[in-house]
Amino acid sequence: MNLLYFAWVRQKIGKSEEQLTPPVEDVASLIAHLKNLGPNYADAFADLSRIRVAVNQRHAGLDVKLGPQDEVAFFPPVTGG
Amino acid sequence: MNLLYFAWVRQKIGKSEEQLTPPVEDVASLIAHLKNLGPNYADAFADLSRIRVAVNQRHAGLDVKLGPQDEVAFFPPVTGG
Amino acid sequence: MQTRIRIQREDFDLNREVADLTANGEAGAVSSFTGHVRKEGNLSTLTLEHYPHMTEAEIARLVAEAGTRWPLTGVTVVHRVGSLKPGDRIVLVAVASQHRHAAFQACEFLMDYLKTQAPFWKEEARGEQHHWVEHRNSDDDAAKRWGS
Amino acid sequence: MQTRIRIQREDFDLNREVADLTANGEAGAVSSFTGHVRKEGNLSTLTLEHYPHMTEAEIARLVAEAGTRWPLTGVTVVHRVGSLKPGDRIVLVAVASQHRHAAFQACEFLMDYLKTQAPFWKEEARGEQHHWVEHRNSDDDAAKRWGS
Repeated sequence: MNLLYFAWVRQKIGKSEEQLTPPVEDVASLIAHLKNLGPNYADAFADLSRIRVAVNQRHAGLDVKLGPQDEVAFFPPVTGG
Repeated sequence: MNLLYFAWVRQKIGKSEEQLTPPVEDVASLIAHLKNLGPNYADAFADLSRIRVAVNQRHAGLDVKLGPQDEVAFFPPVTGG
Repeated sequence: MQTRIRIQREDFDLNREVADLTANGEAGAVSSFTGHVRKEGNLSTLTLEHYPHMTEAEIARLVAEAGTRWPLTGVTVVHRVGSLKPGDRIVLVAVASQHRHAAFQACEFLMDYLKTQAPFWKEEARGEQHHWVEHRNSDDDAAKRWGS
Repeated sequence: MQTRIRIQREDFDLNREVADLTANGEAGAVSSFTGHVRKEGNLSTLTLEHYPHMTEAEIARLVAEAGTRWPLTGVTVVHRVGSLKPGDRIVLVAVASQHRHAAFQACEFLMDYLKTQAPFWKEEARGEQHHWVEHRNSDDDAAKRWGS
């Protein structure tokens, strides 16, 4: 699974990208898994109301199912334009 | 009174501007006066639904009073923009 | 509110006009409208005539009215006159505001009223034929949306 | 419908972008929106980050959606990324149509959804302080106006 982090999620976790093959089946369980990887992850995911998710480059909810080939991105609500 | 004509009103009358001191008191009576000045005027003012008026450079109705110093313009509905 | 109104034969520079509107740094949003001569059939020339002085005064009134309806930092209106070719630009209305919705609304308001109030007339040349463009009732309807 | 979407560090040329949109001569109306970095207090730099590929795909979806709602002849979206200064231009959305109302509506629709859907993030530098710009709920409300 290819994980991407943007903006302050990237800064809190301390990296922009990583490859993991966690035993998870959806976005919610991936986040639960990540929060246990260390205090930086726990901090980044402390308030899920401030986190947005994209799976394979489309906006996605917590209930979206995940497979090993998926690209999952975590980021704050967007502020472009 | 300074009279101005624009677009096809100008073309039908055959001039863009003229000075007249007609014995009229409002826009309606000025038009009645002009229609008697010749077939070119009669043609220009044949269909008043296609004529717009400005008095002293502001859009005006047929009932607007006129004085000898006024500038009165006749033209078709506008098509700018 | 900074207001610039120009009636001119020459084309305009969009970059320059928008840069002038935002030079004071107050506006984050600029809504611009440009009208263009379409390429259609045998249309060869579009000639624009106007009523000097009244045009500027009428547009100034419309811009002032927009300024009372929305919080604007600047408005620029440039309208060309004279002989234009298919593909040429006819008009620019650019509105700057801190709020993009205000900028969009005011820009559309100004275009709608420009179409019904500003004393411009267009004559088309198609081959040997010349004819004056007819005013469109749909433009009156568009302007009426904004109330009086 | 002609669609151009570019994410770039460089500034853009408004004259060029509008000329490209109207080159085929179909459109008489172009509604353009430009977003600018405001000059405020001690703001020194605005840095824009984005999610490459998803950004372009997301904007392409929004443009396609606009094309189903309004009769458009072309849409150009240019969004800058990287380090910008007060006064710099951030984004251009330009929409061409035969009908000015369609052009205005589609341009505002695209800006509203760009603000809520396209994966860009802004970080401000003020003096020694850096902070990420917060998403505004008013932008969500603006996008909701258009229905889903």
